[in-house]
Amino acid sequence: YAQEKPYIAMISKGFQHQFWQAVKLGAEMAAEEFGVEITFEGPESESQVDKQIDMLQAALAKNPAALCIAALDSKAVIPLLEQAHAAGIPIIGFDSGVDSDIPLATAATDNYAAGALAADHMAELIGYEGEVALIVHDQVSHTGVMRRDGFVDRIKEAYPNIKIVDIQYGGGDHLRSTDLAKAIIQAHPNLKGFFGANEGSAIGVVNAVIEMNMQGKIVVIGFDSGRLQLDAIRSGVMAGAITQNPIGIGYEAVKAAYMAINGEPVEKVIDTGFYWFDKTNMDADHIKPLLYE
Amino acid sequence: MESKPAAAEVEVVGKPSIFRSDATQKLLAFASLIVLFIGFSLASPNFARFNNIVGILLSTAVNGILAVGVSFVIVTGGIDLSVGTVMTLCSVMTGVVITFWGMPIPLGILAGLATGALCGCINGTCVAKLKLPPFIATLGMMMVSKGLSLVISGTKPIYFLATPSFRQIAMGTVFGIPYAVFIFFGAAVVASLILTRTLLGRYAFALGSNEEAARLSGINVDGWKIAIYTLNGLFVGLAGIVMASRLNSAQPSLGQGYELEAIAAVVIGGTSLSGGEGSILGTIIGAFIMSVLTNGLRILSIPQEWQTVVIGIIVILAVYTDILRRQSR
Amino acid sequence: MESKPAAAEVEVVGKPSIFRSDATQKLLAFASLIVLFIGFSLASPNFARFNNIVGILLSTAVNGILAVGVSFVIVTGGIDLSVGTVMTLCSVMTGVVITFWGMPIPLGILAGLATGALCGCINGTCVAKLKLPPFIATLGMMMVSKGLSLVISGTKPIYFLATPSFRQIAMGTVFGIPYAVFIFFGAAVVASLILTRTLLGRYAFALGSNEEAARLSGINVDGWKIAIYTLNGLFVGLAGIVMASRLNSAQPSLGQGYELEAIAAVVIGGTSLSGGEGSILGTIIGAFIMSVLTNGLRILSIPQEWQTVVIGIIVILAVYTDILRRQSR
Amino acid sequence: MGGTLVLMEGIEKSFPGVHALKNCRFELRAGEVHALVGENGAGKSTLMKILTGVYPKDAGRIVYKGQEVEIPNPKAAQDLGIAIIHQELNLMPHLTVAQNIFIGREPLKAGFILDEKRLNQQAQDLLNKMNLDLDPRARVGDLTVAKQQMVEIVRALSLNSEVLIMDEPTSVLTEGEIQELFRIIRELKKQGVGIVHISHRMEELKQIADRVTVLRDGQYIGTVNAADVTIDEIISMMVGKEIYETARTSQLDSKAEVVLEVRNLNRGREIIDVSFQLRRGEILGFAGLVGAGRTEVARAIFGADPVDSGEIYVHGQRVNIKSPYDAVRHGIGYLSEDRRRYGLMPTLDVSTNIVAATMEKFTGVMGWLLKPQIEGIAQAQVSELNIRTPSLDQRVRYLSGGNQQKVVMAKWLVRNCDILIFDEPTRGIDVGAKSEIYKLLNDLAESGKAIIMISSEMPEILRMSHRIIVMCEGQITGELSAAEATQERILQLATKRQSIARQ
Ligand SMILES: Nc1ncnc2c1ncn2[C@@H]1O[C@H](COP(=O)(O)OP(=O)(O)OP(=O)(O)O)[C@@H](O)[C@H]1O
Ligand SMILES: Nc1ncnc2c1ncn2[C@@H]1O[C@H](COP(=O)(O)OP(=O)(O)OP(=O)(O)O)[C@@H](O)[C@H]1O
Ligand SMILES: [Mg+2]
Ligand SMILES: [Mg+2]
Repeated sequence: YAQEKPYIAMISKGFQHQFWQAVKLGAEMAAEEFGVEITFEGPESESQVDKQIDMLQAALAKNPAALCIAALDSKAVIPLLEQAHAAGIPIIGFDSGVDSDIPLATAATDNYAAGALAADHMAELIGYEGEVALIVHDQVSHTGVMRRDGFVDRIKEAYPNIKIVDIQYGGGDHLRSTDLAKAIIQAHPNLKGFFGANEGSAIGVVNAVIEMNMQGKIVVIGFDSGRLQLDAIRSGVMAGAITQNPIGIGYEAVKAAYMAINGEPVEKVIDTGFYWFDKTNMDADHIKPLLYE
Repeated sequence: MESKPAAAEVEVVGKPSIFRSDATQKLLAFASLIVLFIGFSLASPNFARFNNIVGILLSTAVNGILAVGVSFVIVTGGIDLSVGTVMTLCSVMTGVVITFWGMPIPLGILAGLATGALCGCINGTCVAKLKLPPFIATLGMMMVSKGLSLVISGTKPIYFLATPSFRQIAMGTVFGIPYAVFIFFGAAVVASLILTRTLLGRYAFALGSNEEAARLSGINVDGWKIAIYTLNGLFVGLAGIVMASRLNSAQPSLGQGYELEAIAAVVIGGTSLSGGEGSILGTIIGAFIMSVLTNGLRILSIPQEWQTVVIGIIVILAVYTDILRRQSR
Repeated sequence: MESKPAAAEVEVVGKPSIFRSDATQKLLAFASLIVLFIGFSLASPNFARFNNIVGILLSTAVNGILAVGVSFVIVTGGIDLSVGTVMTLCSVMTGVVITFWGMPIPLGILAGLATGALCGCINGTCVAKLKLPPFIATLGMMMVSKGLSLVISGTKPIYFLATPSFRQIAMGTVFGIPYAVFIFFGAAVVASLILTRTLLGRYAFALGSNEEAARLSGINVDGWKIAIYTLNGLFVGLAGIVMASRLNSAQPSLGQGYELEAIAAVVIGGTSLSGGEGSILGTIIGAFIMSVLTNGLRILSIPQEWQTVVIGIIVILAVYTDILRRQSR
Repeated sequence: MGGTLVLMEGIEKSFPGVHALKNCRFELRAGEVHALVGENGAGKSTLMKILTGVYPKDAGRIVYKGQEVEIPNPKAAQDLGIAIIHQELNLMPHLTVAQNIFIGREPLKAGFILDEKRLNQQAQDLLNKMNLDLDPRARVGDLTVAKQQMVEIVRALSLNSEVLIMDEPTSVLTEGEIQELFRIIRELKKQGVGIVHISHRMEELKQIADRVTVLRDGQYIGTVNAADVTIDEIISMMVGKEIYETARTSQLDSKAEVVLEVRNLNRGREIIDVSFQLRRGEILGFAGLVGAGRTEVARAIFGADPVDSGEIYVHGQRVNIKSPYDAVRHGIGYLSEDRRRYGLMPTLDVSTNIVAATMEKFTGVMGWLLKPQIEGIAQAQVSELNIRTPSLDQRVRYLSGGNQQKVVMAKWLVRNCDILIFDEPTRGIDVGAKSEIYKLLNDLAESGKAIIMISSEMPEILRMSHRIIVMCEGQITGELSAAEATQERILQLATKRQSIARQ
């Protein structure tokens, strides 16, 4: 009879989106590898800060050996993290950081820099001038704000001839984002580029471009992966996208937690990285494993 | 007692009152839609373009079909909060049949419709037989179907990539207008006929007007109620198929929130939530008021937070003018 | 004619029926809560721990206060869909006063409560004076307040970092139990007294039971309706403050969806959406059934998609058993 | 008279707190009109609801045409050929007259499409046959109560049943309509239909009934041939003692203060130039046919409906009444003719309903309700008016029709208004209670209240009023003093149609 496995609770920012499923997959891989048990849960939308806190509370009640958290609001979770810390539970951040010294390690993407990278590619693809627009999933959540600001700030400081004509928020809902993107394209006939800041937003932009028969006329840049996005890149509707390393994020978080449980030292910042990918490199060895379908 | 009313007193109306309220009152509701339309056209040259009009029509289709279905339930004095998530479940089931099981598209469509009808039937049974308040029965169904969509799909979207013609169901075009729009209008016409010209429609009004009286008149109240919820479920299934076809995928995490939009469209269209009154034409106009507003404000690039504020105010105004009109009748 | 009915026929009941239904029926509703509780305790040793119980109490507080407030509106036969987003607006206003303007905490609290009362008053006026259906009036308010929260906060959370004592409002503890729990229970007791023992409460029942009869009894129906919606707004404001204090920040995009949870709690607690019946105790129990369920399923590490399914089914069963009990009375 | 059509034996029925029927018995023969009488709450409606499948019986058996039957739901009763007109209206207000009449039996085209034309035609034929002035396409919700009652009657008659039960069909009808109804009943009788007639109008028994069954406190008292007994004998079977008929006792002081004056009240075609005065201590009767506009005038004075023009003076002061709230503050009370729609709060208890118009007087600081006072006053009214209720906490929804009416009455007595408008105050009230209400009206008038009594019952108007105003088509067509008034003169004024005269 095997000794009871250590239990690691993971509280993410969401659960039913593809990105989070990929993170979960990475976490499960690590769990398998290190022989730990995990649970993975998150609220339905990234605005539900308090729901996440309730989940955190319930997770703590289960006496986990370690806790991994992707905080929706880095300040709001601190008191509970302090409580967990006091109880001697090691805490690992993932996806985005917490404004505190408590997490022993954070496995995250620098969303701001990722947004800026998207801006650079956008500028290059549209010839450093013209109108661009954005569909973002959320105007308050950390990832939404960081990617948007990273993109916008980079355009403003580096590409004076590019004008951002509209930014709208579709909640990551494919259908809503599609209708949003269509209205924007309609309102700005000279639009040259479109950035969708997460998977749902990017698919919305792709749908809009296809429905309006503007393939090739608008440069579309997406974020994350997923089957439809990959197909859009292959077919040329989408010029390219930024991918994070969701599987890596999940994996590294659990790995760090495992090491912390065993009292091993862990790296404070684990940058899981982000990459630009397009038709040319999407099958390359360093990109392919980062993409999920 | 006179045997006949004096001729001058008799209002000569050829059609039943359900039509009368359509004809006059709804034409007026139509007027506020027109006002919105003209307003936006003047405010932006991009609004009244053919492409954008088609866009508005297309973006109304899914919510419009949902609203048409839920109109039946609301006419009976009920409510259905599950339409959004059941719609998702229907598209997931369609996806399962077509993509996972590789069966022909018509079977997938059937599966979607059947799922909708089944969920509607369960809702109806809970309301009619278990005497649950419709709000609770359908709230429960909302959660159950939300969860089941995720379970069945394995929390992953199901793509219809192997069956390219599936996308044509909604997105094929005639004269540049996508089929989804025709499906929507077809559904509306059928629904309108059912509501005004068949027993089911008549009993929907009767139940909404005075359920106890209907029961005492010997009407099989429970049976008809189940039938009405089931019919609503069929429309929900149709909406799910259109949605899946448009997105070329079944998105299991979508759907919640659509119920409020659908109900809002119905109420803006002049259907009373206390039952006994309503028309499909009104619902359609209500759905268009919502989507013209949303589209117009987007075209004008109003910041999104202000869009919400403006839509909120206009929804209130639209219903208020409707109320004023009725009072002045 | 006899002057008195035969003694054997008279059921001697000391308390008014509102209490009676509390006492017997709600005690039975309480029973299903207990059953859930015992079930979860047996299933997991972690459930009945002090810390977890406190966690459940705490997580019920905000939704519970909302549900208590909206009970008043539902008793009148109305509904309030704006409670979630107005709550957010209230916490944003509190944040603006305390953090942006640097004013003392009590003023911030006042601002939050006043915002809630104002929004409630506007809702009430739309319903009473403009004769808008409550569903639409509050749907409009839901959108307006959602937009305004984002506008006012500049789409960013407002943190109360400069005023650490603000967090104590909800999170300070006595015997390890956070103040939020006491605020919740306090609000419930006050609300229960208002509903059963004061003119406002009695008129709420009267409006819900037969508004026209109330009007013809010389009751200032419009005035009382506005008062009732305003009172609801006050509770919403209180919920907003507790929420802000718990999160130590005002989160402007939060809130939507809370209205359904609050209404569900009210209905599970045996209050009829058609008005004229209901109790605060029932609402509290309804709120606890929801949060015990949610927490218990999490503790048992049920996969999240299944949690939704199970909650949906149990909500239906809870209300169904309540209905069976009433029939068997 | 034919053989036995329906036999009910040993029927038992209990509601929570109420033993409504005790070993009850009832027999109906083909081709007879069988009156079912008893005090309010005696169990008449309940017994008939059991026969028509609305309530299940606790015990007993029903024999229909020699066969023992179970009647689990209204549909089953309909299928057996048993039709009922319920005491409370059971119509669908949003549907039209024709749609209501044929609900459940709609003519169809091609098997599933509603044939609206045929529906309206058939309804029109029925209405013509019964001499009724109703538009089949009118929305039922827009009709007056009397016309709605007519729709109910037409619907029940159109079922061509073998048993027709009418639970107080005449309570909202006027003399002419009642006679029309009786004509139809006699015709049905000839065809061998068995008819159950429930009514509190004793004079009707002699006119139409063949046999009379009396219930008291849920118990079967006896069945007699109508021809063999006097009305007084029936009444004593009902109440177990003799009752006396009150007449107006007080004399009107013609110099008494004018407490209410209405001048030139107008609204559309419903109220045309209505002016009158009401004195302290006076009972002013308003007579007229259905639709004469009396209710409209009362509601207008009470602020329940808006008016186009007109002035109202209370105690000589011009007042501006925009809502019932204003009216009540000026000391005007109005007891509506339709208690269920406008009088009661059905889900609330008896005591709340009784103090509904006065609650503000029973509050302490912050609107705190003073329970003992409220219950005290409610208890006093319950005893005073003999309201039959298991407790003060019973929801009024569960009271019998007549007791509900008493609760509404109590509401206004508690309010102690100077000016009271009673719209059909004795509708659906049993003879015993009726005489008590008459006594009450007299006492109120004597104590200095001014009373308007709207009634369609001619004897009642004649007996009670100091002065009678007669209306027709929204206009006052005449005024009669108590001495001048006779049934004929009132009828003459009530039919003085201006619209006909003008043509
Ligand atoms: N649904 C019910 N629930 C509880 N009690 C009821 C219900 N229906 C009737 N009762 C009670 O049963 C008794 C008989 O009522 P019923 O309506 O049969 O009287 P009725 O003879 O028709 O009186 P009325 O002449 O006033 O109409 C009354 O005491 C009444 O309060
Ligand atoms: N809600 C309504 N909508 C349209 N017409 C109405 C409405 N109520 C009443 N009327 C009409 O107004 C007129 C006056 O009706 P009202 O009920 O005042 O008569 P009444 O003399 O009080 O009759 P009753 O003896 O039945 O009380 C009638 O012609 C009636 O048809
Ligand atoms: Mg009766
Ligand atoms: Mg009248």
